[in-house]
Amino acid sequence: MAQTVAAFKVDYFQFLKPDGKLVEDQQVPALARDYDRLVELYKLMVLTRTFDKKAVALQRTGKLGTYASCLGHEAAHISIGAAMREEDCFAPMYREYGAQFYRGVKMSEVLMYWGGDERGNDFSGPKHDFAWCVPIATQCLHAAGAALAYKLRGEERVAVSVVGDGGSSKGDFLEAINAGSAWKLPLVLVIVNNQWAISVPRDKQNTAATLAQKGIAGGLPSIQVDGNDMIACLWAMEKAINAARAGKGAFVIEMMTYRLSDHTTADDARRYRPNEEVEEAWEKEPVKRLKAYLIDQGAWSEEREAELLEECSKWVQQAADEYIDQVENNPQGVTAMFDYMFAELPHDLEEQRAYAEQFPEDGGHH
Amino acid sequence: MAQTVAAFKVDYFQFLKPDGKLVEDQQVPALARDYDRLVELYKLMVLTRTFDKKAVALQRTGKLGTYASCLGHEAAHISIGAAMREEDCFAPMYREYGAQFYRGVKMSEVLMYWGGDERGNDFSGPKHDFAWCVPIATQCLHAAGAALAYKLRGEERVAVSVVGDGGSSKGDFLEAINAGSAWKLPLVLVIVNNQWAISVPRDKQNTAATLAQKGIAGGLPSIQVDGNDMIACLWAMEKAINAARAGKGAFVIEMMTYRLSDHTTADDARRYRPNEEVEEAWEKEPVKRLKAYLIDQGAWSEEREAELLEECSKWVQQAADEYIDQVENNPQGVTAMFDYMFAELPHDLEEQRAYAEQFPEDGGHH
Amino acid sequence: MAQITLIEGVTMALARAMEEDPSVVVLGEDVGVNGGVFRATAGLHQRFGDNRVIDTPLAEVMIAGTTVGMATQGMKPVAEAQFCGFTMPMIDHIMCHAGRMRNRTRGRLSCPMVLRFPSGGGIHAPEHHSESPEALFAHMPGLRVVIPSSPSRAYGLLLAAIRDPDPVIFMEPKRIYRWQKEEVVDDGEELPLDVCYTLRDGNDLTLVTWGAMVKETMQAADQLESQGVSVEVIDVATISPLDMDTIIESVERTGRCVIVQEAPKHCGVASEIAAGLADAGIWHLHAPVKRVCGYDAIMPLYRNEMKYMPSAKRIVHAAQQVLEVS
Amino acid sequence: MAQITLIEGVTMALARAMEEDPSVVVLGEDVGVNGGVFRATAGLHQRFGDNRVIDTPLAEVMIAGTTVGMATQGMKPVAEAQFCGFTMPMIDHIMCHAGRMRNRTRGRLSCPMVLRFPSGGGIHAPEHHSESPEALFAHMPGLRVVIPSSPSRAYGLLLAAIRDPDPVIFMEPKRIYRWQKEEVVDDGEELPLDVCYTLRDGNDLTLVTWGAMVKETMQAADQLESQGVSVEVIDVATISPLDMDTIIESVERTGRCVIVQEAPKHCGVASEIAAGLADAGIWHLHAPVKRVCGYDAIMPLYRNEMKYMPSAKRIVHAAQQVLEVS
Ligand SMILES: Cc1ncc(C[n+]2csc(CCOP(=O)(O)OP(=O)(O)O)c2C)c(N)n1
Ligand SMILES: Cc1ncc(C[n+]2csc(CCOP(=O)(O)OP(=O)(O)O)c2C)c(N)n1
Ligand SMILES: [Mg+2]
Ligand SMILES: [Mg+2]
Repeated sequence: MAQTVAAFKVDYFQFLKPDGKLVEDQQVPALARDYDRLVELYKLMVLTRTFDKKAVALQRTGKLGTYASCLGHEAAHISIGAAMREEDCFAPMYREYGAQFYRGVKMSEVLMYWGGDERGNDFSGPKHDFAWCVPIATQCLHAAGAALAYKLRGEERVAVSVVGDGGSSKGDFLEAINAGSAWKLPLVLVIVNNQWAISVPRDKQNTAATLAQKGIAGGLPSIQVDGNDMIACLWAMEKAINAARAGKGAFVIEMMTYRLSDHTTADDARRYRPNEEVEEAWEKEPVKRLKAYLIDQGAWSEEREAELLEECSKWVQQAADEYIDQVENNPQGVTAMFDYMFAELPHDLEEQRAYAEQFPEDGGHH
Repeated sequence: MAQTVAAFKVDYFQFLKPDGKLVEDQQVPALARDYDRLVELYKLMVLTRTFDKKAVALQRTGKLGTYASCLGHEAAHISIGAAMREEDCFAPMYREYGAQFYRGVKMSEVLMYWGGDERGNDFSGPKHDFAWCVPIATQCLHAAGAALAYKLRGEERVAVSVVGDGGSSKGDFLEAINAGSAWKLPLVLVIVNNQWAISVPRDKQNTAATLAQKGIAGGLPSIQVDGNDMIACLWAMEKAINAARAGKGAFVIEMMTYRLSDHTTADDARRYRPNEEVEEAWEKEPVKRLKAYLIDQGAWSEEREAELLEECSKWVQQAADEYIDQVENNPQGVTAMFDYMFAELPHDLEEQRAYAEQFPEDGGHH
Repeated sequence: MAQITLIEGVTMALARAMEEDPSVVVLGEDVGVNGGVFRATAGLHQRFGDNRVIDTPLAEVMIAGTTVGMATQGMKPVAEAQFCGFTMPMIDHIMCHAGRMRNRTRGRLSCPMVLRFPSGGGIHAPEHHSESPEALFAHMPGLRVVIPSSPSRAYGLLLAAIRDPDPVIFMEPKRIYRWQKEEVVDDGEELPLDVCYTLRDGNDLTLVTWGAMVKETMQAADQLESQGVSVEVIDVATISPLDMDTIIESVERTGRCVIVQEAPKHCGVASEIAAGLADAGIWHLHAPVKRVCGYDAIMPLYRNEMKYMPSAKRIVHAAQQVLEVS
Repeated sequence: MAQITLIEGVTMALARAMEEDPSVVVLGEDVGVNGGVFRATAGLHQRFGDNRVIDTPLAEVMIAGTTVGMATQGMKPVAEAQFCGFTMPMIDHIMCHAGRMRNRTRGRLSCPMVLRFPSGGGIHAPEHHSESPEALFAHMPGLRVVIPSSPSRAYGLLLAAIRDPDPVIFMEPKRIYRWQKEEVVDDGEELPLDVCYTLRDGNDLTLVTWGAMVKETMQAADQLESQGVSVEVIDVATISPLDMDTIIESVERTGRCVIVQEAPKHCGVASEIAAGLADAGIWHLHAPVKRVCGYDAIMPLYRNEMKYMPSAKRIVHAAQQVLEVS
């Protein structure tokens, strides 16, 4: 007897085409007509991009450490922030500033972090959100743990985590899917597939048709969306978060986008990827697309764009100034490295702290 | 646009029903008529079960350490050994004696291992096979590495690994699927789903319909078979191994069986699982089933059965005697723990070895 | 008042902590209905139910990672690793997150969790069931590492570990889980997480140890006493932070020290203690500091495992070496 | 003959080993076309192709596990972990399998692999890019742990590590990847994996260190010399097995020793060396053995990272303490 015991599929959703027109052949979500909301999101996209440019510039002029650009990921990232509630929990990887800005993290705090100052992690966003997470994919399990905590306490809160196409190969992500399945957790796992993991292309991560299908391992609903289409991204995020909040368990979304920048400022992508690919990707990028749509719908204009750009520049400059002021005029002392190790300093660290105070300027700033 | 970008299914295969009759509604593989082969396999099943009983008895009488029984897994395990070639590589977990016996590992060597003597791992089976692996699921990645080695060298060899329903939750297994996918490895991953991971039932590992579908995460062909049906198990194993050897990449098989024994001799399953479940499972067990079929087909008889049982008892007793003789009359000395640490003993261990020789009987045998 | 074993002290502390704080949850493989493979969580599932005593899928990285996640969100998870060898996949989350969460966020998030597991050899168990990895955890900043060696210390130290606002690695010497019984009152009194315990006073020699090695060390002390040597025995109990003061104070009186550990010698905790003596304790030393340790080899399968571990005989041998020096 | 940097010594050794032995393969994240994030594998993919230089999926457990698997089947894999912090998920396979394969199978299987990775801080990198985990690996039986501190030692020790029939952890001090240039002949000559290197002879004080700390230690030695102190500097180079003989022989002459390590102090390698002196070296010591180490805290983000690490000033300070003792 051969009998099909389980069947699955992965659907791909796109509502807004690269040219800024809606797809014709099907219903688009109501969201597509909520111009006020879309304009708000658009503004944050532009701010995020302005910020990103500034951050790279600060790095190039020696005022910031290694920085991971979010260029091209704006729709994906901001949709995540926009779909969440304050009390939900975000467990980012490292470049989802758009999501974090939406949740209240300040631009100067992002700069502090990449500027080598831990205070950037004590941010103005929700106090229960996780900090940036360098060990790839580990954040997915922290989100699963948060989701478990909410579920055990009967709270209607959802945990959301992001992983890259590269990170989706890691056991942590795969175990998070399994945890989400085993415990039916209020957990949304987003794969932001930007086609590259530093120099390693998507195809080398595995030969499966999609990354979304990793969710099938846990029997989770798993979909793919155009990650440069704000409408599709936000629609998918809301669908997933609503389901999770309603107790229906975890959800996997793969957002198809592209890393338009180098991996970080320490990377030179020209070493490993063809320029044509990047140029092609620029045709599909999310900001231009939403702008075209909004202008088309009469919800946006070039005049407002010009104003917005000016404002964004101003805010970003303010953030940069704030950051520089903090790290230069109010730097952390040598003792800061001891003071947050434990709630109460153990005797051995007390001794080391006292010793370190004898060498306050030691080593200095490189 | 919503568009299905990938679709999958998991099929379940059973050819020999619990009552020993072939399923009627479809073609059964030619294998089902190869009575000579099936009789050979049946004999090994009976030998394995006789061995298993003896091992438990040795443990109960203090002559063996903790032992993991294979009771009920005989079809699954032996099919794995039977489908492989000598030059293929087997990476077992810990209870697949049937597979190992087929590959030439001696019963006395299995006893040596569980009898607390490393020499059991230097077994008579293929020299390149892996040893028993206690850290769950890590063996799957060793098999992936072996498969990669064969592929890189252009050898037509396949690596086969086994994991349990419990172990299938572990990142190592999931990363092995991904490795098999990324590198299109000659790798067969078998999930022997015996419904329990010590006291944790299958349903607590996750809520997915099957465990086989974990292979879909890597886009691997993934099927489920009745793990108590030797014909289905061997058919599936041969299909998977042939595909892998032909360069078609990795394969996942979930064999549905049942752990009829305690987890190990250190466990008492009555604490956590209902007796009725075990009784029901006995109705489906693999040895009785194949015997009924073979007798039905005129390929086996009660007389031959009686002879076989007698022979098996004799061989097993010989193995036990050999084992006891080795560990009692030719035990490893205190220096054995140093002599295989490195190809050449480093100076620090040379010193420690000399020191240990001063305390040869120290600690003794508990 | 009950005479209880070390493992019963563990169970008693778990029950107490769960009773007094609803945010305490226990999770791990087989900790539920089965009550743990050593019975450390016996009865807890029945008493506290599915939401407080959680059988996890078989995935150590997941256990560690979700424990960290829960701990940051107001829970006090107590995770069990089934055996010492299976903590290795957990190290990433323990080292990179548990020990860093508070510092990373300048105190915004914290990680009040306990990872407890049976450790050490000598119970006839298979491979990977007999490691003593305390030195690994002790080298990682941001963690407390605690090893009880008696029923009352198991109770008091585990209570303190669970209540502690920071992550604690709690290693249970499984070989002595049922060695000794002691009267322990379930009074919720915790013990401090930063001091050594002097188990026996003496003037000629200081023996320092922890965990199951307390057994052999006390035997060695008895043998030495019968030879007229006055032996002080210190149970380190908390490996991080290490209470060197108590040890140095003892060596100040005895002038001689032997450190006993079951783990491999190279870069072990015994070396840290010896190094402390070579620094702050040097002027008190009348003899070399000897370490009696597991070998820098793999703990053998059970037939030879006792040959690997320090025996009373090896401890006495080392003691005699340092006592010979005049 | 070329003047090359430490990292070029690494690349040269890799190329040489791949040239002379077809079973040597290099694998890791971004080691292929990109040539590694530090360029350690630059040019190798172009030269040896896809089957010898393998870009892996982003999965450290998988890298470690498949490396172990390959090594048992006649290959000599050289795996790269991109940064020190990302070796933590690899520890399970390294500790439980790489270091045990030969012993477990009584020599039937072996595991001739190298795990190499950049380690240590000081290059302005993000979190988890600056750890010095040598003590963790050094505590695990069955492994060699090697850290070069010059271009020629990088070349000679890595060649030896790759040819060695057993697993070697090869840690590359990234802060000094491009610090010094040295003439290195690509002659295939390896260096022994079990000896310390004396970088400078002296009679008053022994400074012991390894890896990038060689830089600050040599600076401190210069400063001390200018104050009239004759300083011996030893580069440990191989942490496991540790060559205590060279160190003790030096302390026999100087009577004073300061050990410098970048890693946290507690249960670090410096403690092992101090413990060795407290035992076999005790009669030569004229002063306490001081350790100048990283703090038992988390390496700060880059603005303060240099405050974490031992500086020449801190080393001189400790040296003066031990020199004061008469
Ligand atoms: C466990 C771990 N391994 C390696 C790295 C180094 N690393 C940082 S980012 C990166 C690539 C990540 O790619 P992807 O997951 O696709 O995310 P993206 O950067 O493209 O957003 C790597 C390998 C890391 N941070 N953590
Ligand atoms: C990494 C790891 N964690 C825990 C254990 C302890 N342990 C041994 S067997 C087992 C259950 C395994 O269940 P399953 O994978 O279903 O295999 P089965 O024993 O049923 O064949 C556990 C938890 C282990 N050996 N390795
Ligand atoms: Mg990516
Ligand atoms: Mg099972």
